Amino acid sequence: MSENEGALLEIRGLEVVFDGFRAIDGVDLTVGQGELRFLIGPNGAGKTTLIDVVTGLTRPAAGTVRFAGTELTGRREHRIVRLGIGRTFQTSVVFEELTVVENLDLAAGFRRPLPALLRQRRGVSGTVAEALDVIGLGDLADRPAGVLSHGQRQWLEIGMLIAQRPRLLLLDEPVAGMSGGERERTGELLTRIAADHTVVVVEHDMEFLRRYASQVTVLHEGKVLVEGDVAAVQADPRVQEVYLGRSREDVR
Amino acid sequence: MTAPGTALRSPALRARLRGYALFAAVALLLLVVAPLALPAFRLDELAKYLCFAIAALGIGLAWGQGGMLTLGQGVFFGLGGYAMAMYFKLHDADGDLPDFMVWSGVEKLPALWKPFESPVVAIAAVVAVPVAVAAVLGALVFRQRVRGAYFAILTQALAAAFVILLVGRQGLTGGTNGLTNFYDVFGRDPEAESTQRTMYFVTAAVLGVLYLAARQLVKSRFGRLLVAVRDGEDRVRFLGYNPATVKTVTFAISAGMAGLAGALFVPVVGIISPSLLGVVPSLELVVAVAVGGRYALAGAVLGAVVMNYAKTEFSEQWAGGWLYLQGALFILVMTLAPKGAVGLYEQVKDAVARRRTPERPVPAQSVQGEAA
Amino acid sequence: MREPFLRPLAAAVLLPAALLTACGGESGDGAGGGASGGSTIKVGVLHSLSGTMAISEVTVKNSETLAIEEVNAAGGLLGKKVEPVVEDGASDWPTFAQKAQKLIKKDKVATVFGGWTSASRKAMLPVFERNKALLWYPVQYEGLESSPSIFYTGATTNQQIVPGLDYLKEKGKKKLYLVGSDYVFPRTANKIIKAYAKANGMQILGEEYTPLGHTEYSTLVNKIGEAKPDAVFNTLNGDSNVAFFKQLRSAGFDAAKLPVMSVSIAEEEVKGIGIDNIVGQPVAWNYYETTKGRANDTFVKAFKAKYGTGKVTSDPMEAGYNAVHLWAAAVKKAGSTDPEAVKKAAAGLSLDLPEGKVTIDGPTQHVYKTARIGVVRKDGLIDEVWSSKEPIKPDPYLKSYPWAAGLS
Amino acid sequence: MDSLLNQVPIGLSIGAVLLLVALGLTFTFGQMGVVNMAHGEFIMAGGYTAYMLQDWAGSQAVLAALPVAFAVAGALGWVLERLAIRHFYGRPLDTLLLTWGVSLVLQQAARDLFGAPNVQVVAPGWLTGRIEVLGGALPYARLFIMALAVACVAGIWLYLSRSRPGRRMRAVMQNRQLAEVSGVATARVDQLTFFIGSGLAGVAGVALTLIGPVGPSIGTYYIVDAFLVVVAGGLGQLRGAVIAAVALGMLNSYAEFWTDASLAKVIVFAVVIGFLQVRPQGMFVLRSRALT
Repeated sequence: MSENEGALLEIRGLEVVFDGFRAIDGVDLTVGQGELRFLIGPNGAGKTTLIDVVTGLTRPAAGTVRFAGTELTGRREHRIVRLGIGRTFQTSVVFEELTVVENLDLAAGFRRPLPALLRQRRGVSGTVAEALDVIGLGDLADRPAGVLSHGQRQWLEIGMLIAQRPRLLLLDEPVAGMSGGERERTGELLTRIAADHTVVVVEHDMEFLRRYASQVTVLHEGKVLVEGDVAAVQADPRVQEVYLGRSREDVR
Repeated sequence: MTAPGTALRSPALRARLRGYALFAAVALLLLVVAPLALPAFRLDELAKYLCFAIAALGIGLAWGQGGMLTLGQGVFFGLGGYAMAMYFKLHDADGDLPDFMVWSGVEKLPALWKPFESPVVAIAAVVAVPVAVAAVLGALVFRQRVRGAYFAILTQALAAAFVILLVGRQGLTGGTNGLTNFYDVFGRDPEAESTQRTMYFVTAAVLGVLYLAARQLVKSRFGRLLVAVRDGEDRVRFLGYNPATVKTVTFAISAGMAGLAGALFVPVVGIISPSLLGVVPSLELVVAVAVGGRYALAGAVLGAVVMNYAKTEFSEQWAGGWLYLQGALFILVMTLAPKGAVGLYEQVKDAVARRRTPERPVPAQSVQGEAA
Repeated sequence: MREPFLRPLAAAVLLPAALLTACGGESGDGAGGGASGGSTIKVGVLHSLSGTMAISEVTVKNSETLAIEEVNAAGGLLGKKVEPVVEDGASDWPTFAQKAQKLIKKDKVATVFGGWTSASRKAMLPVFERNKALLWYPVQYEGLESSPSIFYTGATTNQQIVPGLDYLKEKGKKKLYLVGSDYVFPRTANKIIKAYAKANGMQILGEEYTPLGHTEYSTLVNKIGEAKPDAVFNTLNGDSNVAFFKQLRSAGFDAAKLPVMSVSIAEEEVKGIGIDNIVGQPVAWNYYETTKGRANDTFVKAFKAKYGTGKVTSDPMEAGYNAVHLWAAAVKKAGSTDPEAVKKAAAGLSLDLPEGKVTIDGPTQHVYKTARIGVVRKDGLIDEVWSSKEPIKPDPYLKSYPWAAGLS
Repeated sequence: MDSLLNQVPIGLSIGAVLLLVALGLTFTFGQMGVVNMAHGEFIMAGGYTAYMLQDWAGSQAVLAALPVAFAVAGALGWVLERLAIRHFYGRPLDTLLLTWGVSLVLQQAARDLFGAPNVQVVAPGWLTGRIEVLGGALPYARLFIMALAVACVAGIWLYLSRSRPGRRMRAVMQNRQLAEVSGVATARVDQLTFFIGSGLAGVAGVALTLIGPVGPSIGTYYIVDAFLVVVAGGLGQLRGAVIAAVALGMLNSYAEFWTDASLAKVIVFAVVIGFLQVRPQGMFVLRSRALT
């Protein structure tokens, strides 16, 4: 299977090309079972693209992506989800017409056979109740998701992810656009989830990173720049250069 | 907090009871009052509108709930209608060739017609053929993520092509004339008043049953999933569902409804012809659904009945005016009340409710949640 | 979107039901005139006033209304005025069937004048037959029909298509190309033409159908150019004629080079096609605005006085006008509007009408008609260039033509 | 065998007609996501413009009508955009139904204004001839339409690539939000796009007077085909539209040659469905990373 025994996700030699532009250029990445991994890097480093490849949204030009020994490339999105990978999006997408509970119930239900779907939902299943509890939206359970605030939507999305009961969670910038208090709560949520899940978090926010990350991978221009624990990565001069250099460009 | 909604039962229960009462009232009206009050040929007209309402119900499912704007529903209506009419024609011909084949120069019964000698096959085909066609088409296009306007245009082209095919194969289909002049509808004379009354009851009953079934579907988990697919197909994929399957199933159900509507239409009106199935009739049905209110199944039914009734009445008074009226009504509805008559009704109701209880600016749906 | 399902549903059904009840009530009791009582005799006029067929059918409705006015001006029928009940078939065949039913059952009309397309007639036929009512159908058609409930005042095939072929044969046109819209009339007509050609040593070089409303004829023109026929027999319908003649002419085929015999183009249609594109081309009908005779002068004058001098009269309009007068004469003769009595009185009935002397053939309920070949003039009217010596006996099943054996 | 080659210019000329009727749609549909069912009625407006101009320009009406029809149909489109469509951006399905309502009203208006029967536009004398190509006759009228189609495509291409408003239009087409934040007044661009897209329909309408009827229902004959071209070509793609139109024109001409006109239409439809199986977004597609 692989040289790394505890690995849940193994990416080898990954390349993604958009109209001649190499968004990902030979990335190797291994995420072990139970790990909480942060993926950082300046804009355009290929972080989101990496997640897109893992979840089937983008087809790679070369390379392999293995999840618990199963090759993911070429599989369609919902198949990958069924293998046990869940993700969130930078801009949260929840179903505004459905209530919070219905959103969660939907997420929890993909293993149900079609005939079972034809029945009406009665009450709230254990999985949904648990997810509702974790994200703390119990008071809003029967409100349509459309009335939620930005932060609440992000939590609902995370809740939907939990309700899916995946083996690997991929969070794409979960705290982007959040207020300080919301960040705090999201961080706690993350810690709680990470306790019994394998999680990969794409994040921009260095403060958030410092507080909650342990293992960090830095991407730059489609390549892995550095990998290691937070302190080591932060101390790495290449990382500092990339971030400082890039931030100047960002202003342009 | 484990079971929201169960804590305070009575408002939900009351709402449900009110719903049942209304349904019963409508059923009473349709099944008792209308047949007593209306002469047979008026009842027959009403039956025709109810046929369209059945097809509209399917559009309400596919478009209102599932976001698939199908402009080719006439195709499925036609498949159902022709399947039924083929049986009647063969039954009338009684071993000979149907009349139109004789004057089209067909000498031997085409193989396609053979199975329709059996009423069982014909009735099964009424639903099965449209469902199968929709399933195949849906599987092909939804898998490739053809959707939105693309899907609408494709289904419209399908309707156009279907009509051309029907018209072009005169020996097989009766051409532009369609199939008409049935003498025997399950042992009865289709023009007799008693038959017309019976057909009316059958149509109304089918509409009622399908309405309840569709409503059940909408309220089920599948219905919630369908709404989710409508509002965020790509997101649904990341919840582990295949939206193509959900859409294909729904599209097939709506096609089956259209097929059934077409089959009922044949004995009710006594004819099925390509002019009923093309681009314009298909669009008109969608228009009716939009005017009634696409997001509510009852809106679809309401729209189909009222619009078809208005069309009949209006074109008698001022033929050209109907097009102006239909067009203008449509522009107004789309701009001012995209949720149709039902949506308008809701807005008014909400406004009234808000006025009455200004301290609670919450839509009615959330009452349960608040209580819990 | 969860709760509000049912209330609108109630409205959906209540509203029209209430309206229908109101409508039903107004006529539910006393038969409101009709055949037996009242001070007027109601007749139905059922044509497409909206939709694609409205262009053609409105003109027939106009001539029928004119004829009804003439009947009333001449003192009415059986001491009563004739009152037209005009309905819109909306170019939709099921609507024709339902409106026919409404006219018969609700309005209790004495008879109905209506229909244009074969499809609309076929849709109405069962309604009239089952209700023992009477329909007057005023347009040339494909024959092979003789319903006891219908009088056909337009030409059947042996009064239009066969004479058209006789004319072409007389002119030495031996190689024909058949072009038609894809529906019943052209297909049946072409079947007859092929049988005729076989018996008369003519050759059919091609037979093509295009969908109704088709406007792209370059490939077809190319095929015709390739086949090099002596003449084309054209059964295209409506807008397709415009495109066909334009494209034919711009490919260099005019009347001199390639005659196109048309059976669906009358005075009304010529202007839209463009006189340049069709001038000199032959058409086959039984009546033209230019047809000589006092009855026609009266008709044309009255028509223009009522509908404007810019309007033209045409064969189907005249046939509709005839239908009303023939029915009125039969009613007078029978002394009743009862369909059976009218049918009996109509057999053998003869009147001087715009196209000349018209006699009803009792057994087929068609009429004797003079066949006329015309040529389109520079001003858009049509000049008669050939006619049958006398009115031709209608033969919807072509029984008297040996070559047509096995067609029906 | 001659006739087989003969079908090549015929296919091209059918393609030219398809291209003209579809060209405007690639912009209104492509840039703005508006499924304009009234496009056919803008074509009709172009045809009637030529008819009206006959009183003034006589047999040269067709030439005179080209710019006038562009303006008339463009103005109609602009009014439609201002009054209704601008409230509908991002709801393509609703625009489809809305514009269908508009198309009904316009058709009936034409019936009331010009009468239900077709009217005749006389082609100028210099368009009545024909040349012999590959053993068959190619009417000047067809050549004119082909030239017009080429001119329209070239004009649009120049406009899009060389002029400032054209470049803005492309910017909006590729990324509306980005264009907006970079200071492009997208609302103005939308108006202009709709004006041009509708105007092109007017030009097509004038061209169609050379080969077919001018009547209230002319638009309905072309609208489905026009949409098929846009769908097959890919949204907002000039080259896609050109290739799709020519391909469908060729396909149509050969399918009709070997079978008949009815079957040819069905075949074209089947091929487009099949094609969308391979390229669901049409021939050319603008890549985007957004999760729509």
